[in-house]
Amino acid sequence: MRKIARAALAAAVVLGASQLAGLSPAAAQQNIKFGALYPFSGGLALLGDESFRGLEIAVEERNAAGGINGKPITLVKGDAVDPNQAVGEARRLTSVDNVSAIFGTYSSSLSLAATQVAELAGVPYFELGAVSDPITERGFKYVFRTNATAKDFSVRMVDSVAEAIAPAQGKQPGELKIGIIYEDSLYGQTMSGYQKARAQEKKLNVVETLPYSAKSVDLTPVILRLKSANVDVVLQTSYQNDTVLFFRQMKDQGFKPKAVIGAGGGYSLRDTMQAVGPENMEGALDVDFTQYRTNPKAAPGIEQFVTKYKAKYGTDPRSGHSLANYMGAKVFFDAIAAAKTLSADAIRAEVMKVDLPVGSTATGWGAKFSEQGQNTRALPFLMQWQNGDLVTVFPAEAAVAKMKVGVGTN
Amino acid sequence: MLKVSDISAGYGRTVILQDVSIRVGAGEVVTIIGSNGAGKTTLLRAISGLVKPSRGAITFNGERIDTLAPADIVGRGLVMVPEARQLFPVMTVKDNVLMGCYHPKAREGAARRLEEVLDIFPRVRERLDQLAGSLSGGEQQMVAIARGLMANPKLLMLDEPSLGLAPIIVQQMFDVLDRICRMGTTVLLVEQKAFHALKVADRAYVLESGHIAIENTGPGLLADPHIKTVYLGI
Amino acid sequence: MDIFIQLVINGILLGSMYAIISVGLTLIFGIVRVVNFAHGEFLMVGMYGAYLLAAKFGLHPYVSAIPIVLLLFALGAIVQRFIIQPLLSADEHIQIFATVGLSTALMNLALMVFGADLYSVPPSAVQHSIALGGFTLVIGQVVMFFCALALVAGLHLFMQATPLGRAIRATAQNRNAALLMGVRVDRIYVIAFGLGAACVGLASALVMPLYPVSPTIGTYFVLTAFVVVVLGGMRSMYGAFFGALIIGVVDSLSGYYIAPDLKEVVYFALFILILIFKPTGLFGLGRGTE
Amino acid sequence: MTIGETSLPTATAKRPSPLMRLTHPRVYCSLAALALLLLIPLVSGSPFVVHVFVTICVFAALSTAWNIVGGYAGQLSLGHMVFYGIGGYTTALLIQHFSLSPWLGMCVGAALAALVGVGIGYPCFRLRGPFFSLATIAFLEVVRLLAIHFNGVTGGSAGLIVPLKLGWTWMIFREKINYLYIAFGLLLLCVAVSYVIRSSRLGYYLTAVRERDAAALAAGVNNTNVKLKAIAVSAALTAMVGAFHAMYMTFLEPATMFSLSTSIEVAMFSLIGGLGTVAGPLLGTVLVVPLAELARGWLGSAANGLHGFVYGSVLVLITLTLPGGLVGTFGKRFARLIDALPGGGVRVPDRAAPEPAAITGTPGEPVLVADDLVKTFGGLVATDHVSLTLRRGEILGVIGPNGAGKTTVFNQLSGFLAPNSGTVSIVGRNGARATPTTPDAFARLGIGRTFQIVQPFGKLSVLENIMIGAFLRHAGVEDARAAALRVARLVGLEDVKDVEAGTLPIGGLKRLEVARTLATEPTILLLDEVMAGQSQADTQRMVQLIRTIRDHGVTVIAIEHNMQAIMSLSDRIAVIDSGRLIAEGKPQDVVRDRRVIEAYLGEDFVDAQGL
Repeated sequence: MRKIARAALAAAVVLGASQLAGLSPAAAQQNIKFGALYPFSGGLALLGDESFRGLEIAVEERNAAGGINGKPITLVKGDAVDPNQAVGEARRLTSVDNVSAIFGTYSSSLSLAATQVAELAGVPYFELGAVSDPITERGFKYVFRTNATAKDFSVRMVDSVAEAIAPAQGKQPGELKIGIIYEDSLYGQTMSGYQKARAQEKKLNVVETLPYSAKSVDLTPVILRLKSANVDVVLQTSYQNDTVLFFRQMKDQGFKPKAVIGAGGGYSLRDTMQAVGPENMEGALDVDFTQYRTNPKAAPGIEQFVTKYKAKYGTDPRSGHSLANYMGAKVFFDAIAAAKTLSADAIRAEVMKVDLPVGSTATGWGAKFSEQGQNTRALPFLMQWQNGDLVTVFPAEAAVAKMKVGVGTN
Repeated sequence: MLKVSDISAGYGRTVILQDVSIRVGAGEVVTIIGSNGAGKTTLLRAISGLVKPSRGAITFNGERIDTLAPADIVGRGLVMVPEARQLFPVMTVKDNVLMGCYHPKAREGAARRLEEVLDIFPRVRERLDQLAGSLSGGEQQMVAIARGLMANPKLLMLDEPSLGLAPIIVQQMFDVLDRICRMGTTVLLVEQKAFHALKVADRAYVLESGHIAIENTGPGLLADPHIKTVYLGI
Repeated sequence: MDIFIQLVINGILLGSMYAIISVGLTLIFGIVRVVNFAHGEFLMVGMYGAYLLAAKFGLHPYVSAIPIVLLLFALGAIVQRFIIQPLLSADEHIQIFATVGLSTALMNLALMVFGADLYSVPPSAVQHSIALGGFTLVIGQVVMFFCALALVAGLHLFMQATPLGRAIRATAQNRNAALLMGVRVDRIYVIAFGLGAACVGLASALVMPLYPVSPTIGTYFVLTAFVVVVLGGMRSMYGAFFGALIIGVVDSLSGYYIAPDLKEVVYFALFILILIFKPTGLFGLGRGTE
Repeated sequence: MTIGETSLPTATAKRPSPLMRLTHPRVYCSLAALALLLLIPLVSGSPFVVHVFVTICVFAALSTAWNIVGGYAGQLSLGHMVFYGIGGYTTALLIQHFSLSPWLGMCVGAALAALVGVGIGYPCFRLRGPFFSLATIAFLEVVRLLAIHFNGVTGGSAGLIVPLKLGWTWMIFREKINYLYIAFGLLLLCVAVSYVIRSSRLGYYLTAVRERDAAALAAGVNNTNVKLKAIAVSAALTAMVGAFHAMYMTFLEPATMFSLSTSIEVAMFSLIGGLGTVAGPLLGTVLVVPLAELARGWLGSAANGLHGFVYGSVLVLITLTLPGGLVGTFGKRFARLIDALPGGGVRVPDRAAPEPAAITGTPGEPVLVADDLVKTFGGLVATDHVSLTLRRGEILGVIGPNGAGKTTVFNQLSGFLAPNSGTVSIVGRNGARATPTTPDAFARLGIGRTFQIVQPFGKLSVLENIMIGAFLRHAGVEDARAAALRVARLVGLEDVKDVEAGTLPIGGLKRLEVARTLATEPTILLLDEVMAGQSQADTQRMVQLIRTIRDHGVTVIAIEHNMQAIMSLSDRIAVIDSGRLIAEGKPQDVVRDRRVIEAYLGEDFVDAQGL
């Protein structure tokens, strides 16, 4: 305990000192300061930190290659657990630390709050991971996003039912009974909304829509509802805890749907698979940011990223969040470098000029930004757990394996 | 045996007892009488360690006890049967009585003593498995005294055992008390029912507004007209 | 109908988990008269303990139950001795703040030490389910059910048949009289708080194979445990036991028949109604029937 | 004191105008300190500093509002964010659906929150300590879950985004400093309301209710009513702050608007600063929020959870070391320092006490009739068919051995216990006969009672204790103070009037008990063993006092064990034994009654002394 406290104190002193140093004009001229706004504590800390690692690697890589136009990048961390803190940290980054841009945020509600501040302060805000659509629908000038949105995810999930699962089962898409379940916070509610809309559009047969609390310790009522409705395909939007619970209890209750598709979140984490057991997770589909078992031809640079990650942190990446942040950061660094100055308008102009074809980045995505600042070439991939690995199965260029039929041991 | 020397005690800054001294010899039955609010209960609480005296000393068999914890005082054999019985209402009568010999020093020979005590209180024996809270007031008082006796007291302190009892029950109660006293237990009795108390007492004190007003033998005090003044204001 | 029975079975099994946690909470409230807002964090501490023992020594959580129970007993005793004891004569709201503060501190301490990652123990047989007449039962939950029964029975025996148990009950019913019987009430409080925490220790060892642990895991259980305790009459461990089973069944049925995201609403509403209209709990055991 | 008395006769000493109060150092120092909240960010000009100060103002306002319920009324709500959320959501929804200005939404939200507050408070105020807290948590959780579930209305977890319409009408600004003006304004409002309540009858009543339910009831306070007032005001203020904060964040989601951890935090600020004080919540927030912001900046990224750990530990340490909070612990010393500044220590001249209403009615007429009262507890018959008639202007002594049931009868005569059968009717101040049911209704009709076990409001001064009684007839603080002072003189407590009541010796407490009751200006006075614990001299004074009171037309009924006193004092004596009225009559007759002597001394005593 005392050790930790002492370490923390030391860290505090060092950080404090570095912040003070950062304020001196001489230092400001040499370095380019970017804010890194993520939830580093609280319940979102795990993936917040994972996201940050991608950004950190991108910065190191860039600095090793001479920084942006010869100036090294320094990151100033901002920790936000709730929107009020996000507002505060965004204010601090933009006014006290005078960062040239902010990168973030993993969590949508934090992003929604923080982008407001940055926009009004005229500081570019690069969103690398939050999926809520409204982030880039509010007409903000300096908010840009590289990753796919909730709507993209949902569309991919629903379309997979029609395009991949129904053919594999030898059925018409309309014949499959679909159950949509989701944890009822921001993430799940948003995703499920788009899923329902898309399913209606595609004339699919949704028989159950069930929200539940991510803090549930028992999902059997949900599972029994699905079971008694004879659901064939389950679309789940979930965090880790409830994913583990769902798979365990699905097995306990003998519920065997033909397919389960998750919307990233808990589905993409290795920990989840280990907690559930690889044999139980076998065949579970997952729509998410690009993960690591992806064809490198479709995602050039992905292998190098994993190597760097392992070297720096000593473990495999915990999820694709780091990769998505890495890719996004790189795109924006290039744009900023091209802008020559750090003025927001110059950066915006350069971002608008970015034109990378699909399959040219480490995530396999392309980059082309709409007027709203949204990347129109970010594609969520369809992945599947096979033999304890999350492998990409769709689209074909990125796939490393064929999609299997069925979930779990059945 | 018990010597209370010049103690003052109270709650917070409220002083209830002032310079009170009493003594109880081995085998004696001593009574303290006095009107409400005179400080009788506080005196007993001070002796049993529930209230720490601010001044003065209490010794028991030559040992200072006013600094001890209540549990240690019970361990020395100084046992109090509190005012208003204070049973454990949702425990059985048996468990209540057995609580009397909770202190390790009292556990020795507890089984034998239980039989003896139940011989004194046949009504208690009949009710052993009932919840104590369901008994009548008189029965509860018997249980409270039985519980006190189970602690194998060298000195038994009783705080207004007649409180709230019907007159006929009061008589029975004092009969039992008389028996206990005659068995050789040293007793310190606090009572408002002066006559009953004085009849069983060897010696008695009258406590008035926190100090000892009179000390006399039991029969002597019984004849003292001052009691009438204290009690009836005439 | 089959579904209904399955739901009730699930509810009872789920309830037995709440029972073990709630019995501990009830012991603490019934005897020390303190509402322990940090109870969920005790569970978390126990689960991390079980996780560490599994990770470092490969112990199955059921085996580590013994050291965990002892550890939690010590934790509870320490909390009582150094935090609650000095506040016993203080206002109730000061005690509430103290346990709320303790809860915040423990939760964040776990975050510092373990990070926000979820940890689970390697899969084992207790996660499997067995079929019984067309209904499925998870082995781990069945174990929990019998442990809950054994716990209540064991505590009952302890409370009824041992001098210490009698002293604990006596203290709960009449602190002053217990003092006069030579009971060291402060020590009884320490033991009672320890026992309450030890129950949570047992719960954490049993829960560990079924749920992964994270710093906030306590908050998943603790509000439910409060509901159970109030339902059971606050001071009665039998009330807590049956209250837990009822909440388990209510949880299970309302999740199915109303909506999974409204099941908390159902039992919180139940909680409020009971507090207001029947503060002695569903069974009227609200007076010292420990 | 001398200043007060010498300036009284001149009577020209005007009441100080509100403006004049500004010269008091406590006032100008507080205002100066408050102004710093505005000046520092204005001078710094940094948007981050502005944000920190907006946060401080918001949380200080929330904490101050919370303190009205949590501190003054002692009802520890841990679900207060329910009102904050209601304010925020009402405002946002009104903008979204009806394009109503948030200023209007703020008012609607406040009204709605006040209603909900009363709705939560009414059933929950009967709950004790932790159970009230748990119930408020449950309410918060229910509302949060419902807000998530009914996403058609609230936007669910996806939240509501406030349209970015700029300008004062829409409460959204590019210039961040404007937010600070509003936040500061709200803080001022909350502090002002809190101050006004604290120094008004309501504030005194809240303290009284918090400290002693029973004594407050006996002083005619409608306990539920005052607590409901407190929660309504507190909820309304909280909702207003919530409305503003929602506009400030421009984004609402159930998880933040109905957050349990924020509810706890808000309560924590009050505790750290000092529960139940005006300045405490503000002080606690000003101290903790910047620290937390700094800690997050420095430590948050260094070690996840460290600042939360520090937060929690500080909370535990504060409860262990400074349970009174900063103000409670250092407040008095600090106040003395402040009062030493120019303008300090000037006393407001005492005003003349308003005359108590004269008691009318024919001496000797029945003013209180208890008819055949029966009260049982379980199997025990505590009151066994007791009938009593009290005549105007008499002193009736009630005697009987310990445990005979005298106090039980008193409790029925004053509404604290409802008899199983039988009635109590009294002649009210207006001469009409009435049968009230609640203790406070009895008190308002003119029954004043003391408690055998004294019930002082320990943390209030002696004079303030008496004022609690005086408020029943005099709503104004100054009037009540003057009336209380008159009673204090009468009872002989004037010398100790500024002493904290809890520190009085037992004799003083007994007199305080009488004084507080007298201050309610009763027509019938029920005294329960007021002589116990008094010295000989004090007993004499008390006897004199009771006679004086009677001479003013008050009817007195007194339980007493001091026989000499009661015998000399009473016109009539009633004797109660084992719940029954066994004798009634003139003192000298009663003491010769064989049954009475038996009851007191045992039947054999009668024979022994040949009575």
